[in-house]
Amino acid sequence: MEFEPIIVGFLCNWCSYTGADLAGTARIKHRPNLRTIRVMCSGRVDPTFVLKAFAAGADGVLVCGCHPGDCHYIEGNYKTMRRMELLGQLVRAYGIDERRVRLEWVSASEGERFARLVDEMTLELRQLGPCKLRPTVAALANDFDGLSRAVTAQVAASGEVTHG
Amino acid sequence: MKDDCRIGFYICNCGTNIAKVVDAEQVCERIAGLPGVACARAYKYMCSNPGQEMITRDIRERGLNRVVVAACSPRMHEPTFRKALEAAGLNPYLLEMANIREQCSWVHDDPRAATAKACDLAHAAVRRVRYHQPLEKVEASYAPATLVLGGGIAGLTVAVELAEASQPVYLVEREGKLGGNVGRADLTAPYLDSARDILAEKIARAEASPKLDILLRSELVELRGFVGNFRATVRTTGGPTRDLAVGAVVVCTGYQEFDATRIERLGYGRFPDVITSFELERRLRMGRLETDDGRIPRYVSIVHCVGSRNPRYHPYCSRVCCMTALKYGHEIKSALPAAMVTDLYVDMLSFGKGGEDFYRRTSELKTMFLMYEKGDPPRVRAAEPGDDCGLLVQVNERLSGEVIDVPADLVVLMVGMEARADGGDVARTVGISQDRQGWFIESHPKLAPVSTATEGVYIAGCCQSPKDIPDSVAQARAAAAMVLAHVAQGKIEVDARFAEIDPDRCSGCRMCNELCPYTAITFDPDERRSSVQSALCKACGTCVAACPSGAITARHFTDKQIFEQIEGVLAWSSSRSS
Amino acid sequence: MAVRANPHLIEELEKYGAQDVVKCYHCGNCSATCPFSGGTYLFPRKSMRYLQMGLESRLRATLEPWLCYYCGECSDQCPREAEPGETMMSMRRWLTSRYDFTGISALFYRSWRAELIAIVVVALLTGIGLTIFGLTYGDLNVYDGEGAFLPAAAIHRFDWAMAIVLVILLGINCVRMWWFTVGGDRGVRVPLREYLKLAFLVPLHFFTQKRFRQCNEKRPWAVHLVLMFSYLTMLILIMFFLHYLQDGPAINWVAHGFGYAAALGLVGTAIYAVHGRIKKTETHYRHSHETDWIFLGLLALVSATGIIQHVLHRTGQPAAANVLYVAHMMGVVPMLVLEVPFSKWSHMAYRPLAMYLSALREKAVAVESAPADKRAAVAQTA
Amino acid sequence: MASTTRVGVYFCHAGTGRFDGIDLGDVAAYAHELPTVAATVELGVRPRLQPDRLAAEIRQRQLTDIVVAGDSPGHFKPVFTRAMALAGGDPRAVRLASFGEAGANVTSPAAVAKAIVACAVYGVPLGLAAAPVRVPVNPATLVIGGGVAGIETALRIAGGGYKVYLVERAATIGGHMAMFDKTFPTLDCAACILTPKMVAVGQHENIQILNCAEVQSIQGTPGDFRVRVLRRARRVDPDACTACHACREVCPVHVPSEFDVGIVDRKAIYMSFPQAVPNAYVIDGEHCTWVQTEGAKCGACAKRCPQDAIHLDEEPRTIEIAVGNIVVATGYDIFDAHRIERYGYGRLPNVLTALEFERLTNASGPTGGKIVTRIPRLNKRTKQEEWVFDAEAPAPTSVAIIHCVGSRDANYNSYCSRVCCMYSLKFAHLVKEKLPGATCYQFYIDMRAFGKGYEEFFERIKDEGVFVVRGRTARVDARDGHMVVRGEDIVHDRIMEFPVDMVVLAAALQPAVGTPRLAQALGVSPGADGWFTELNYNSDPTATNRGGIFVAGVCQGPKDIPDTVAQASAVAARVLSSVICGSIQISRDPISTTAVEQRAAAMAAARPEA
Repeated sequence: MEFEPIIVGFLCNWCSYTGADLAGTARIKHRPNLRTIRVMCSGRVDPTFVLKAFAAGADGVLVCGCHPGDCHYIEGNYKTMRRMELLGQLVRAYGIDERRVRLEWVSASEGERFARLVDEMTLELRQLGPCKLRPTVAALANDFDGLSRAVTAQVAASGEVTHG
Repeated sequence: MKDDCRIGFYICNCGTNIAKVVDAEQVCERIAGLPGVACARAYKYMCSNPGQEMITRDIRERGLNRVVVAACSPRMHEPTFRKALEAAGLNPYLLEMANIREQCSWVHDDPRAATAKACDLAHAAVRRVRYHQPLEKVEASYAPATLVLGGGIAGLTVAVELAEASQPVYLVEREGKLGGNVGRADLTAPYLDSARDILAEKIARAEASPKLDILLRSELVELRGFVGNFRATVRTTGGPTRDLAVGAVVVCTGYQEFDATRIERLGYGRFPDVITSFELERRLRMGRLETDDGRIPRYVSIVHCVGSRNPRYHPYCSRVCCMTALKYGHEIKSALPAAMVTDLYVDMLSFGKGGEDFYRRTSELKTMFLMYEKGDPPRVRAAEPGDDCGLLVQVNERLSGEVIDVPADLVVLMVGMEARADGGDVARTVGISQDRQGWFIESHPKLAPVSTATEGVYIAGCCQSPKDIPDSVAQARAAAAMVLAHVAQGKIEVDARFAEIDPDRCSGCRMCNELCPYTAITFDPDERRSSVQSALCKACGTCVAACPSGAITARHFTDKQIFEQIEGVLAWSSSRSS
Repeated sequence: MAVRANPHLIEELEKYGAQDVVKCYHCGNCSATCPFSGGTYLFPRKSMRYLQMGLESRLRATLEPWLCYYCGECSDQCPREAEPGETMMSMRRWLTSRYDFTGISALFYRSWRAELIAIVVVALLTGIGLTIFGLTYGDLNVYDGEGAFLPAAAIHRFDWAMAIVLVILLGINCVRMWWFTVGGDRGVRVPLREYLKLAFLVPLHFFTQKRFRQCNEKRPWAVHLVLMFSYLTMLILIMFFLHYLQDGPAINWVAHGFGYAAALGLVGTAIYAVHGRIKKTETHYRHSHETDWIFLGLLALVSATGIIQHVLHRTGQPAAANVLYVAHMMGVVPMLVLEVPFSKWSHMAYRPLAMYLSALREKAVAVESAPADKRAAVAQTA
Repeated sequence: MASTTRVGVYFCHAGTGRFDGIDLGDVAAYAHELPTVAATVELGVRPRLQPDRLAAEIRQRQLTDIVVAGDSPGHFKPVFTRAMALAGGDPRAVRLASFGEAGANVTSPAAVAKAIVACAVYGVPLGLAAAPVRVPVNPATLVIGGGVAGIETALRIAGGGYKVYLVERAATIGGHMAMFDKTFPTLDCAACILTPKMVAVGQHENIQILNCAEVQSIQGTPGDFRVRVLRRARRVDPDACTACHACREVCPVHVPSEFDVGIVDRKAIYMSFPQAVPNAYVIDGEHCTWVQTEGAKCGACAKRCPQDAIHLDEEPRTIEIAVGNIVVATGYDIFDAHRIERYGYGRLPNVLTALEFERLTNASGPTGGKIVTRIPRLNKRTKQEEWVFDAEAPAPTSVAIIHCVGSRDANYNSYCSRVCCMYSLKFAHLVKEKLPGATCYQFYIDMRAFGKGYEEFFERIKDEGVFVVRGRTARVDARDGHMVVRGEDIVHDRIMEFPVDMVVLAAALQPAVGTPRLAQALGVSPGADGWFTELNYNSDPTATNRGGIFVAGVCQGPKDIPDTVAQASAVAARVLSSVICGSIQISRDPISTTAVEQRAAAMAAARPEA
């Protein structure tokens, strides 16, 4: 049987989650590999969430927010954008392929785009195969505070601070 | 893990919407085995009366203290089920929904995979709901004043309606006068009433009302605050910039006409006698229904669906053009009794009250109706010398299968409606979304056709999608009803979701202060601690994610809740879990 | 090459009785209702379309109006009260005027006054002519035999002379009809063999009107058949056996039997039609063009005078019979000279001819174009 | 300047027949006496007007302004405008005096017509000159009809904190929408939209549902109506009933279910659908054995009921309620498809109306949402063969959907029912979705996909492989054991004749049966088509010519759910506006011509000269 990756998706409530719902109302079929978690804004997506997802067994993480300039919260998605750059370094540091983390913009009217995105990412992850984690990371899976500390340390180490 | 949880799990079949792909019984079974789950049930329509009663009964009889509903999108029925919890005396925030319809059964075909996904989503919801806390809604005052954007027929109607219900209204119009696009028309279909009279009365009433403040040549530049307590900054050209306290905003910014030059074969811009419907309207109003060089046209051709129902331009129907074109049939025959009118249409959408009768009467005026295929608009060319007309319109006529040339001295293009080019600015300012065509999106076309994603911001009229005058007026009044219902209460319950800062953990780094787009976080220099003003916070959670001390909690979106959810979705399906 | 639309044609056809065609919104109900519609010939809707669009050349080439017998079902069901049946009727009138090379037909259909004047003029000429002839060569008090006022032989010769003129006029019009519909159409090529093979269709349809019987409503067919057979019988009697009817005192009961039956048929159908048109009892009687009334008037006049003169003659009142005879002829002549080639009665030639031509056309289309031709396709979706 | 103003008043009727009762001569004589009127001309019905001749007349009479008066005078406005331009005058000085402006049915049409003409002469809107009177209002509201329109209105008004009485003829609220499976164009289920609203109505402290009830008479004036409501005997106490279904099992009487439009049976004690609000059983007195035998027989349900909720001897009663505003939301009924014999409805078992198909395809319908054909079966009770729906019956391999059945047809209803095109497309989608192998044909005249997302939906249906045929079906015949549909495929220039297993008739919407009686009780007459007439098509589409009485939803004219919801909320705005102010605007009828004229003259004088 072909490998079926599991993707954890963090979708902002106003654009992307609505867009995913639109894919539903418009019955735009796509692959069933995504597991959605709703957040109010993509800006809420803490790097620890991403790490946690990998630690808990996800093969990929998709973060979706409103298009730049369209954020319901004015500029939350810009913050996400900067944070995701950082996150790229972070996952690399943990030995995870950067392609397993994606940040995409999906507006409330882009059901089609959302469906395509899920399909694309599923295919890509299939090729990458299951996500293998270093044991230290895997151990963090059930240790929230430890995870939090690890991320903060990593952030500090990278010399980058989340300025607004 | 909380051990005192008694979770009720309910899965909705949604008729067959969910059940035809997702095996609800199987989901039920698997969830029932999870720790803390006191009962798991499936029902045909959870949102209906018996469905809701099932929940309330179980809460009362089985002592449930958490509820998970796996059904449609929470955007649709979260409020419904929260009410059910409240009815049973349970805090509404102890509910979690798993979206297994829009994001599962409707988009997947494979029952096995869809059921697995539904299980994961339900599992996640169950894990998450354990960490839900009872939250109390905050009551806020509701400012009686309303800001209406746009002084067209919809905006005027909202404003007059509210003002005559003795509520203060600010009517903001970008142009120098009220009336909008209706003000450009002479008569209205199908009863040929005077558009000017309709507007004149409304404008007179608006101007006479002491409660109504008309701000011409003005624009909304910023909107802060939240429902019931907005602060709107309105800038008037050559005037002061005002800061208004309003409880609600009604957006009635209308539409703009399609640029007919985009369809080259229609010859607009190339032939002076190819004119748009608005140009014809002006000629009719001025009593100068003539060709460019002042001749009286013997043949007038009216082309429907210019820019509408055409995949290359706009896929949608502009809804009013057919009736307007029929109206032109009458008007042209009245002004020029000898003229022959040809009407080139795709489908005749004379659907409104009196519409079909109007269509019949127009055909009795010997209007020649010709049908062309959607996406194959007619071609306009200059007539040959010796012809008794100035132009020839070539059309592939579907009802006869013939390619024919129609003589014309004047060609009228029924230009469709399109979303205003500046719609994006308005949408961003007031915090609403636009669809692919640029129309503003309503919360739900049937549940809440005038509400938007932002509470307290309503849309009415053509900015939502094309519509005729009665429908715009009805929608405008519907928006007024939404406002009035709140105004009558004088207060509003604000969502209990907001961020909180734990003063003990706050290091006073002030990083969050700059991040907050709503300036809801203030810094106390004496205490060297930041704190959130809950009424201003819109719960985006940006500060939560950024706080280096982990001192900020997003109520109802806590780290723990999301962590549980992450584990929940992966517990059964991940490649490493099995 | 695109065809030119003519918004004015509809106004022209209005004079022929097509007042309601403007209301048609092309739902196609009429075409689907009509048992004759299908294959190459889709009507009435498509003919109505040509008319609305003013495609005169297309319309002139159509045979469809002749394939319609006006059972009225399409008009009854029409959701827009566009009267497809009456529109087809008007198109038959218009086509008649197109076939007619003299232009008289067009004049008559567009102005009932002109037709009436022409009838009166012809009637008066006939009356005066026959009176002078009778007084010169015979005696008003003699009806038959030697010295008869209007001797059967003379009338016979007169009838034949008239018939030849009529046949020539009608013949030319028929040729024009052929040219417009089949002969002049470069898209249709009918082998001579087919012309001969299908020639039987003309007499077949002329005598049996078997298509008419396929209408869902049978009564109009029956009435029409009675009228036509009565008329034919009378025509044959007059053209070949006039002396049996006119000469006495011996009575040829065979000829008289036919004559009485035919007279009864003519009078009966005339009364039926007049009553129907006044009371609008059937759909095809709902709308009456002026020419319909003129036709019925003439028919009634001719029948009545014919019967009365015969009664007078047989009851031994030769002078009165002769006067009525003249009056009778004053009806017969305009009816034959004006109505047959130029107005309503011409359809007795055009309709069977149309059956023939339509069969030819269908053959040609079937032969020439491959199955790809959409006009020929009758969808049989399994 | 008023001194040089010379107004010509031209009277011409468009011939709609609505104002035939008005003596134009009388109105003209009145108009002639107005100070600025220089000439009055009566032109009669549908005059043929030539602009150049009119221009000459305008010049000759030195007219500066023109008023065109009559029913729908707008028909003649362009010719007068042009004539004015030709005569060198101001084309904007052509004004209309439309007799319909004050509503269609007024008690003193002549006085209103005069007032309208006077206002037009002065160039003052009637709505301003005939300043409405405001009287105190009772804050309670009566909503007649518990369909989606009534529900929406009731919820909005009640949401403002005011009392609402919701009168519903049936035992449950919900109306037609409760019967639907999915709604176009998003295809979300109707129940998911409606039932929560129904629950909200049922639970709302400000809404009192009066089910099994009908409005008998209305007395009083706007703001202070007294309404007598007949409450038919429900015979089951809705508060005590727990919907345990025990009664249903013992009831011996089978009746065709109205909710399932007769395609399946229900018992004499029944609940229309499981989600009914109030969620309780009801006894159909016309079929109940106990009721029909006056207590002599049966009564099994009452004995069986564990809650003692059944009171078979309950009598109908009349209650009186006092309200300030009345909202009419009585909706529609479906056109009786038997009337078009050639479609074979009633004769051919697999010819269904749209509502029947809606129930058939509904997940909570008789077949659980499976689309199947009707099959003959022996009814063991009556020993007769009946055609029934059975979930195990064969599915149709081809379905024809015929549009405009009873709509857009002068022989039945000349209006367009506005929703049929879209629900027919929805049906096609459902057929394709549930029976991917089935062929589906749509026979339409004009595809009216006008709303947001509708045209896109149409395109999608075509992409799904539905055959969309432009042409109306003429007839449906039974031939060799199957049905044959005959229609013209206009675009492809052929007559289509093909066998199908199922025909769905998109039957028209018609005013609900009780509409004329209710209209009489309310004192507002329905229009020519039977729908309630709005005060003003454009600016007041929800008011009637009687103040305090509003119309919402389909009872004013066919409309789809979004439009109905919008209109229903719009009515709520009017009601809320009056109750918030504490006073209601009452109608301008009967009108005082002199008062209107004086006020208009004063307003015209006060107006700054342009």
